[in-house]
Amino acid sequence: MDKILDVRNIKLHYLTRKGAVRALDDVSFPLYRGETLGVVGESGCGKTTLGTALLNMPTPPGKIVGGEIFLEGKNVLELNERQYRTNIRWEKIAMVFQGAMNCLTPVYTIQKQMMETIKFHREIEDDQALERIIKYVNLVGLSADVLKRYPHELSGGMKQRIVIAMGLFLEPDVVICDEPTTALDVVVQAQIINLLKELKQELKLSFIFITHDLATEAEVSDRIMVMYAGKVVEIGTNEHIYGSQGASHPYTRRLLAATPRLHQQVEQLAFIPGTPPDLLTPPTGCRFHLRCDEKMEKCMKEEPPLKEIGPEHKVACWRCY
Amino acid sequence: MYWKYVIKRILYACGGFIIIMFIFSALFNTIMEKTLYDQINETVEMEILNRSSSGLSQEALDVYKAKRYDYFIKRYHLNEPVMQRIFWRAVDTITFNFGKSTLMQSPQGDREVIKIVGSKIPNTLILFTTVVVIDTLLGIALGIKKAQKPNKKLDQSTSVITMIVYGIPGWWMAMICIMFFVYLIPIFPSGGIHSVPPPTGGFAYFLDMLYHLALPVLVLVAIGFWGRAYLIRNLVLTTLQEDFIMSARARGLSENKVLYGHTMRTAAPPIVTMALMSLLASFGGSLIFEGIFSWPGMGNLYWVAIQQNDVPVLMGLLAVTTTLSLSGLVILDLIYGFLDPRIKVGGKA
Amino acid sequence: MKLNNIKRSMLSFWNEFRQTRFGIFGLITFCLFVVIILFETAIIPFPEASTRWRDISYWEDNPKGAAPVWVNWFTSTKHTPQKVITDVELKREEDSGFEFIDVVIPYDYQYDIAPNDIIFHAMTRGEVTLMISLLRPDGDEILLTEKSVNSTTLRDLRIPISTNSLDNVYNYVKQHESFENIKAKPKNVMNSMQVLFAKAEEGMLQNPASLQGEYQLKITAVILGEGEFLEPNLVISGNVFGLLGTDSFKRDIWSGVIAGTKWAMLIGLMTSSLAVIIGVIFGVSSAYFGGLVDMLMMRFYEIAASIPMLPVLIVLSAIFKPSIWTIILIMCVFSWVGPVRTVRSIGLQIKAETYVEAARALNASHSRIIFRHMIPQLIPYAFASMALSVPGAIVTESTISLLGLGDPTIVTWGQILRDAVSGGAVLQGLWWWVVPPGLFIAGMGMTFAFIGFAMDTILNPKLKTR
Amino acid sequence: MSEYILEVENLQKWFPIRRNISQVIKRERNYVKAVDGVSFKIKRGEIFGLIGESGCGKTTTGKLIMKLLEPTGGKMIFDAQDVTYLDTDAVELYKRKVQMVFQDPYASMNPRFRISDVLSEPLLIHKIGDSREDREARAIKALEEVKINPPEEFMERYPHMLSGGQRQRIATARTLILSPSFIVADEPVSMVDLSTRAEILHMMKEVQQSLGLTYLYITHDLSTARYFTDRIAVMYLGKIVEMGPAGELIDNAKHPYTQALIAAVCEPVSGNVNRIKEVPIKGEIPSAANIPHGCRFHTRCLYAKPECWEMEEPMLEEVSGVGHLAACRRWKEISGEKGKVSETA
Repeated sequence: MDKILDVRNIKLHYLTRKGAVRALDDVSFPLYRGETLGVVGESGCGKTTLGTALLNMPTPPGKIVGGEIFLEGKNVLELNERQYRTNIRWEKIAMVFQGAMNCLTPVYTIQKQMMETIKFHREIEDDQALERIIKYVNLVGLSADVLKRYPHELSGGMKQRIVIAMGLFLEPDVVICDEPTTALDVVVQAQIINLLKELKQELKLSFIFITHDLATEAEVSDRIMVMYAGKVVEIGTNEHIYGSQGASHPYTRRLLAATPRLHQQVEQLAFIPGTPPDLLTPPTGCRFHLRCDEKMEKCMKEEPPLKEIGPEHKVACWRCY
Repeated sequence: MYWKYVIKRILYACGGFIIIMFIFSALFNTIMEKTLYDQINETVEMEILNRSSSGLSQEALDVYKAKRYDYFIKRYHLNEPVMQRIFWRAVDTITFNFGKSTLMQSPQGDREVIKIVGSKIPNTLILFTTVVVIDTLLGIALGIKKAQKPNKKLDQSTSVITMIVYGIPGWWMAMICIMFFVYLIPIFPSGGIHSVPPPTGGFAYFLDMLYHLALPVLVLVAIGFWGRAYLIRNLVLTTLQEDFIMSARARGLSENKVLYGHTMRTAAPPIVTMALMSLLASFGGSLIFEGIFSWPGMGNLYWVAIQQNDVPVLMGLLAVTTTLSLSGLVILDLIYGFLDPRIKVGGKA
Repeated sequence: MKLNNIKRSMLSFWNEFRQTRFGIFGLITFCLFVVIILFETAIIPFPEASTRWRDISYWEDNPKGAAPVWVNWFTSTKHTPQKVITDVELKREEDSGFEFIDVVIPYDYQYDIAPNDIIFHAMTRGEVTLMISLLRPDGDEILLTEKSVNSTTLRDLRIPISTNSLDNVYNYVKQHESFENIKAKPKNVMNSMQVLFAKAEEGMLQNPASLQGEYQLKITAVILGEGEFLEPNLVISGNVFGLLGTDSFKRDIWSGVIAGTKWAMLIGLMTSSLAVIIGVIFGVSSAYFGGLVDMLMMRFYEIAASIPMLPVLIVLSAIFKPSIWTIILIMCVFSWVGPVRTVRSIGLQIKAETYVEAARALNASHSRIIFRHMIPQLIPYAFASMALSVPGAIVTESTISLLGLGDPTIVTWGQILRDAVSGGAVLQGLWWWVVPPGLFIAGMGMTFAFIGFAMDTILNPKLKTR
Repeated sequence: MSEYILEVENLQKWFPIRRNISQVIKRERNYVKAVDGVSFKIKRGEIFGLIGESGCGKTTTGKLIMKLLEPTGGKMIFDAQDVTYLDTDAVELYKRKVQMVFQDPYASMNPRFRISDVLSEPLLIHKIGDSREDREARAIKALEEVKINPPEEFMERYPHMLSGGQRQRIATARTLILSPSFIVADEPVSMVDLSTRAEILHMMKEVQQSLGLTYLYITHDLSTARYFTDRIAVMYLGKIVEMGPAGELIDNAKHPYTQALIAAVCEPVSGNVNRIKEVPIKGEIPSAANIPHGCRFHTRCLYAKPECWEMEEPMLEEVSGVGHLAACRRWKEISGEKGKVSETA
């Protein structure tokens, strides 16, 4: 398959007064054209940080300290800030941020913000730009009259749709969705998920879908990447993770066991005791070993590499090799 | 609806104005009445003096005097109980009927308080509008610089200056500067708005005014804009940390567009508020400053009126200052609603 | 329990405060001011400056409008500084019912510009005749003045030499000066001090050249019959004076400025703390009770906030001539509005917090919620806004004083400046009269600004950058 | 003792909307009908779930029961005693028996309080325990009940020093310290990470069983409700539209709104990816200030017929024998139609 994005050993550290917080530590994964890659993990595992790293826009005091991001075979981290801004951001990689409510500048109408973005990247006439905006606004299921409104005049679901339309209208190669449905009600959430699926089929886009909810991920993602404490612990297809065989990494399995099911009566949900480690001083060996009940002697000393255990299925666990 | 909000806001302000005027008239009732009696006596004596030369008998004069006296007492409701007197005084003030000054005159020689006060408003406006505009522009320039690199050298050092000048009274700085730049190194005029006599010809007249404007403006800006910059820095910094700024950056917009288009536009309403508030405050708050520079504005008038103990002028000034500050607040709210669409449509008070 | 809670929140606040450098600097200067206030009488040469500021007799021996002593360091021609000589020896002789007292006061003169005046003081009773003469380093002895006093009680005798010795000095000048010069400068415009301390030569009247050396003032007092002559002393009234010079009313500015410190501190702290306490209580109640109460309170607040404070204050002072306490009270009445809006919005935020709802679910009373959950959160803010409104209060009082409406029974920095303005200090360039009081106002403002801004940075977590 | 610990009858909470001048003149009064006639009975010792989207009135119902709000109308009977309107003393007694666990455990504790302060606050308010030692002993006992080990170590800590799971345990301990019989749990796990969510629910269930408590569990999450509760009531725009035993209601939903909610839930199973899910609902939720006439769901219902908006609002009626009620006129026909839809699909 055609790799649109290839992330290799990316490292992003937050340089605080107390030391470097290793929010992303050697994260590598490919993204294929036309697929949706799901990124899951507990809060603080580095999911959102990954999104900002791909945009080369870490929130201060974060800094990308190593690794490469190949976009269509070219390492984009070598570009300077100006080139990245004009050629990559939104042009090639767009992001739908967490909490769409706060992602629109409150003092501008929707149209002005969208126009501004288009005009910055493309040299087109106003009416053409407007045509395109209307096309995408219709595509996300809104009518063109929302364009004249201010963000605060729209409901949460509408704002989320606007933000998605904004992420799409430059037809980027990769769209990163960071928890696009978390703050929404179940019904709206389902509608947005359906919308994303439809758009993916229609526009042949590649998505990176970041969420903490394994159930949502099962609905949208072709492949799933499970992160724990700044590291990738498992990456596999939807079938690998949710299929009858069950996932391979103990962390993934236990997360799944902790997820309640609607259509089956579960007597006892499992849970993972303890908390994720402090990334200022991560534990030696496997970062999960403190909460793992299958750990071995080796897990505490040596860090397991992310190893292929089947086609398109990689795991970082000494038990699985 | 926006216009409903406008009307509501204006009505509230009018209500507030009436209440404040009643408070004033109750507070200053005694002194006002004393002045009124003096003025009535003076007027009646003047009239008698004029008539006595026309050869009227003493009795007729006395009768006339008593009649006129009675007339004025009634005219100013001085024969009524105290609550009603307060009421009528307030009504007079609310209708801008301040009466005549005891001593002072407007440049045209009027003794109508409203004219005396009115003649000073433009001068105050000229001085302080200039100051506020320069202040705000410089403040924005420095504030953005500070916010871009928070807690770095420039930010910290200018913040320290902000704190150092925080408690310096403007009029004291003015005295020092006058001592230095007018008497020691005479490069600026000592005060006033024009040379005496003022130069003729539009342009020369204007230049002369600019020359007189220079030092007061310089002094006020030199101690004022640091604080402005500090506040703008905080506003900009807070806005820069908002999600929509990150989102705008992610959309690939240029740094200038993010900074001026999104950040400054969002932070504009409070900045404009701040600027207008300080303009409003200068009507009543820069009393001494104008006096030191003999700038013929409202503040200077306060000073002179106090020196000459001209109570009607003081009362009129107070009423006009209050009116200006109230209407300023209304305008401020309306502008705010205009600048910030969240307020405009919501129409929240 | 309640106190403990407040103490704990203060402690954590202090720990953060310690880390701001300018906050600490502010605290240090604050302590400096406190020390000044505590040791006021020890550091000023005129301990009664505070109470006798407007008493002319208290200051009469000082020179008028003299510059500070240290200007001598920067000029080549040295001015004579103020000097008081009290330690003098008396030689008493009795002769046929008269008591003769001889006093010789030596004075070492090493300056270029002659003193303003020499004032002789003594306590006398009965009929006393005095003869004062000056022995110059060149050996000339000039009889300055003869004076007789008669009083039944012991009282202070004050003889300013410059005015009392005109005739004698003019005569002395005539021996040396050319005729033209004497004609050009009649007696009444002569400065006798300049002549007395000048070289005896032609031109001593027009361009006196200073004669440096040991001078001796000789006083012979004759007491006729029953009488006393005690504590003779000499004040050399210089033309530079003290740390900060004197004003045109001969008052020592250093004493005035230091005596004004306690008033500034009192005005600032009292006004701001009273105003903030009222404002915080008002804001919290408005936020907590909400609804109709909130609406009415906010209407009231809006009216109060739209009254232009300074003009009203000034008109009130002009009409009622209040004392300092009344001024403080009126300032409170107008400045409590400052913190209300912020306190209310913080209060609304806290009220909306889940833990307040949790407390209500536990049936906590209004007072418990206000005092245990809301007020402790507001204390740091209250302190910050208190600190930041101190300079404003001081400047406001100065403004009132500057218009001549201050409390005449005390001395404040504003009143010193007021005298400077009306005394034409700006015009005459008497900078030592204008600069120090303003500097003190600015300094105290700066102190509280440092403290307040430090608190403010701690309270604004959004502005913190790692 | 009756079988039911809490009976709620036609409970209402209307919030007045601020009127403008013309409305005042016309004597119009508008309300946001947050809770508009809710009736249910909770059995002693059961866990009753209240489910709905945000703004449906479920949290307001919880606050009404908690007496944080005064009801506009209706009746509440707790322990065979009318508690709709109570005086101050009675409220104090009532609030000992009824407690609440909040959504965000971190926000529900004053950040300046140590754990010992948090736990002794209810005791101080209700004047229980005569000395500091006595109160601390009670606090430690409550901590043991929620499995905080060792309890002494936690007493001096501040909330920010704890993990999310520990915080929610302590929040629960605070409610237990007054030995209540009824607990309102308002979304107790929605802010907790997935990995500890099950832990909290497990702990709460254990406490419930060992102390014989009754829970009102308010949530928007059907999956945890099914796992955690015995019975579920679904709310829509201030009214209960369907109610029944948890399993029965979810597996055999009758009301079209419940069906839509269930269809919207994601399941962590493979094979759903790229399949567009049918969510049988349309439009956006109407404002609670302007509730549609007739069946309040008809504006969004795919099966609505004129009878739904022309006739009076449907009442809850029995739809199966196990205490399963639904408020829909056409539930029988809809079950038929839905069958057809799924056959064609």
